[in-house]
Amino acid sequence: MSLAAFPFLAFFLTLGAVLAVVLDAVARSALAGAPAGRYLAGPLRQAAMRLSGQLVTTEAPDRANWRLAPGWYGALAAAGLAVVPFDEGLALVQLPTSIVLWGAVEALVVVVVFLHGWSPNAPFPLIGAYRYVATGLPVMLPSMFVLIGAALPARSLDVLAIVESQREMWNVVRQPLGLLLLLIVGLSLTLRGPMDYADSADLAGGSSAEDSGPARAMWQAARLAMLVAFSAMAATVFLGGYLGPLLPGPLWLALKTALVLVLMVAATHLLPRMPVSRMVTFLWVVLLPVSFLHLLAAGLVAL
Amino acid sequence: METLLTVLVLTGIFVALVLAAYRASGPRCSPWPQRLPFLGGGEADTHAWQRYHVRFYTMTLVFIAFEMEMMFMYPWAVVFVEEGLKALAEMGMFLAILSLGILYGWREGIFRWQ
Amino acid sequence: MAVGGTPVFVAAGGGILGAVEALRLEPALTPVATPRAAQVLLVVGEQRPSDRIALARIHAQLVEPRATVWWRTDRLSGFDLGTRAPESVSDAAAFISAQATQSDAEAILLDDAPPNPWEGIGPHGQGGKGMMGGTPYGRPMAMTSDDLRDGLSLDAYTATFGPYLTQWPPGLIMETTLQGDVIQSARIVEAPLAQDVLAATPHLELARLLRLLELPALAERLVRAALANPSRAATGLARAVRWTGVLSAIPAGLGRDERGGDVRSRMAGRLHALAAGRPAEPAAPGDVAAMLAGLEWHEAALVLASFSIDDLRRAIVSPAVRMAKDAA
Amino acid sequence: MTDALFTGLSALALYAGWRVFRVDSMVRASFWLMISFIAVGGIGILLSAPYIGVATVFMMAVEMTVMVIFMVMFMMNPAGLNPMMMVHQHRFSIGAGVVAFAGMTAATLLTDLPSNPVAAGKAVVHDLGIELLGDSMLIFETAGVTLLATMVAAVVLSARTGRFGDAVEGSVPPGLEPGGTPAGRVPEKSGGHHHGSHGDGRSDHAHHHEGHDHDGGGHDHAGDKEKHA
Repeated sequence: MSLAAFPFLAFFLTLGAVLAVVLDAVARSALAGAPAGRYLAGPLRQAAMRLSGQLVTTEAPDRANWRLAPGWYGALAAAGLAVVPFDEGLALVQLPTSIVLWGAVEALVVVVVFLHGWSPNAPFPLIGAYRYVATGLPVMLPSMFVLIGAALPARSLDVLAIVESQREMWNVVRQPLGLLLLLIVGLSLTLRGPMDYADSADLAGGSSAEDSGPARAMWQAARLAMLVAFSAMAATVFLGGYLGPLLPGPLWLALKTALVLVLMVAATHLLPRMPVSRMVTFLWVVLLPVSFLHLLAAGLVAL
Repeated sequence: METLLTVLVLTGIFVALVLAAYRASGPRCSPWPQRLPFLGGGEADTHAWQRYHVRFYTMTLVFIAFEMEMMFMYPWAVVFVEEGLKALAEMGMFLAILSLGILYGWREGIFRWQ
Repeated sequence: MAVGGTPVFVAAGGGILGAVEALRLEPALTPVATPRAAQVLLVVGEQRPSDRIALARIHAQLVEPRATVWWRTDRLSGFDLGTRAPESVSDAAAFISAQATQSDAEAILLDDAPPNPWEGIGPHGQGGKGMMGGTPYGRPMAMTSDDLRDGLSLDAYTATFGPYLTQWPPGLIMETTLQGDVIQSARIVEAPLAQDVLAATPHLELARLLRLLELPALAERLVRAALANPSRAATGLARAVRWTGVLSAIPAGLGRDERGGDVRSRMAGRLHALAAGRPAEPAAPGDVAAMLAGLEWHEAALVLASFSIDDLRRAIVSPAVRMAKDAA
Repeated sequence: MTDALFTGLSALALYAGWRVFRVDSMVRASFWLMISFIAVGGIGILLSAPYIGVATVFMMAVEMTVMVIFMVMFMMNPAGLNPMMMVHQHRFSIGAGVVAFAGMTAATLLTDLPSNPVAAGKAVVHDLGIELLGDSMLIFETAGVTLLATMVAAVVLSARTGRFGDAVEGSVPPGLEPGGTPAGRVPEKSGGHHHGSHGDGRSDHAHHHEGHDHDGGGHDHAGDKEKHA
């Protein structure tokens, strides 16, 4: 463990979340043809209002799980980001199997989102929670294939080794399909756009339909934290993480994370969301075979 | 050990943050009409908690089996380059066997809403 | 629609949907889909007197301090709360935004009592008895019934949805029985309310579909085009919508109408109309309630949004009219 | 420090395991069990088994999610709105618990446990991979076949849709000639006991009743039949 990584983690989470808010607002108003607005001040004002707002309860909720779900979600984002090295040897968690730890974070996200939707004892959140399980589980398979594929050339399950294996060539060049598949996983982890099955528009906000005041603000903040953690992870696994000439490592990682953020925000606003049954079929029948092929190609390239 | 401590501390920080946010919030009690779940103005006959009719249950069972198999692949990935074609062939065989299960499930139509 | 405006829940009535879309674009306001996220309840358009209770429920569900604003409509009798906003869109937006911070808290119009008495009743004081009996915490528990699709008899959840669900046509009330997320049966209690001319442009009809497909930014672009000039051919915009792959995101054969069209073909028809600058062809939904039975919730919402509000109104004979017909 | 963590995690595992039987909600019970497993996974990491430890967390998160789905589907009062007792057969379970505890404690205390500490920095995951591709290859491939059997059995037992249509009518194969008798063996009408609705764990009544009509078919037939037996 290197404690020096802690300030980096805090910086990434806060600044990354701010950047994500701004990018989201800019992309949205650009695509909508709206005049320029207060991209940062507006959302911040709204968050401040929410934080001082009322915490509404429902008739017989599972209060503890409902209230704690945003905390767990944020903690998972932080734990996921903790395995990302900000510079050579500068990762908060150094484990020979840190890529599996990231996988465990993905699995626990499904649990947390389910709990968040289950607990209010209300129909829209409940449907959102189950929908998320239906897509969140199978989308983990491509994720595992992709991360295992990235571990092949590194000969290790350690994220540090995976970065070092990209000194010659970034993984995105060796395994272009992998980044694409991982982005789909990321959209699901952060409940965004085409993979937003938990907090969908047709359910009036799905799992967060009953969230009010600070609970709503914290859930949205946790989603942003997860978005940052995922983007940093994708940048580390596929874009060479902190590697790069001239600039210091953390800055390179920040730039690459921002690039993945841009891709994620663009996908959010440009891709439609299928009905959930169609998506489940798509995940198993199209995405899973594609991940098979991806791993095969990655294996042949690595040999 | 450091891993565990780090994860525990991070979890503690986030849970504390959320609890602090609730503490600072406005009024906390909700009168009964406010507690009604949102249905666009309508009302429900019963609690929303129910024996929820999941439409993808078969898929989850197949998923668990597949997931179990994926766990073998992590150690495999570490030695893949070292062992070369042998590793590729072995894992290819393993995946081929399991793909049969997926194919069978697809043919039986389990990846749809039942 | 700005992200950082005052969060408003819009309870839309009749003859107003186009004007609501114009109001949504105001940067001072952020329309939200649930009263839990809103600071202001904005009641707009012609309201049915029978929806007073539904409106009172939404009002109660708002976060404190509640504020009600009426726009282009009169106060419902028995709902003597809130203030009237000025007629023009930009004045109204500024007025509504100001209400969020200025107004005194409004009282809830409904009785502060659980739906059924429960406190202190039963062995644990939770109002229930046995495993499934009684009314724990004020409400009975769901009971099993047969299922349309896979023969597993699990719990059925029956509730009335609407008339203020923002993802449905305004005014539509349906008593819906769900098992999981699949609609077992739907009974239409009230038909959607008739809307203004602007709401029937292909732009706004597509915008409603795009919001359900999680593309709100593109939907807003369509609304802006409609407000600028609804009859101008918007070929580029239609192409942009097509390129997102919306048509292939919708399952084939969903929501077949009497002429054999489905959601996908109706949406494609709207896109053609948009590109040609003419209104879309009307469709004949047939029996709407029967069409929704067996569909998953999102699919059902897509089916509803794929018809124009006029098509739906023609197909749904409102219960009052039906009763009058029977009497005659 | 390691000792403190070990003690803390063990206590958490035990406490969470106890909570599983004390809460009313199936969801809470399942996720308490998950927390118990996560604590065990943490102990795995402490014991220099970083792969097994983290993989335990990973797998248990997924498995408990699936368990929740099924528990909520099939248990009466899944959210525990009416409080209930999660434990049955009190005397027997207390007895079984005491015996199991005594047996395991005795086994732990009486065995001469080997002391074989893993050297720091030993590449355990690498060794595991070599083992899977070496001596244990047969075991590994057998696991593949076993998991295939699991998948097929799960599909057969729980899928409503079949390749010939819905299970209630479609699982009878079509005739060899148009309109002919169904291909394959015809179920014998015998008064034997029936399987099916017990086997696949469904608590639903319609299926149970059907079981009496279609009696006996389950034994001789390919899994398709079991679905509605």
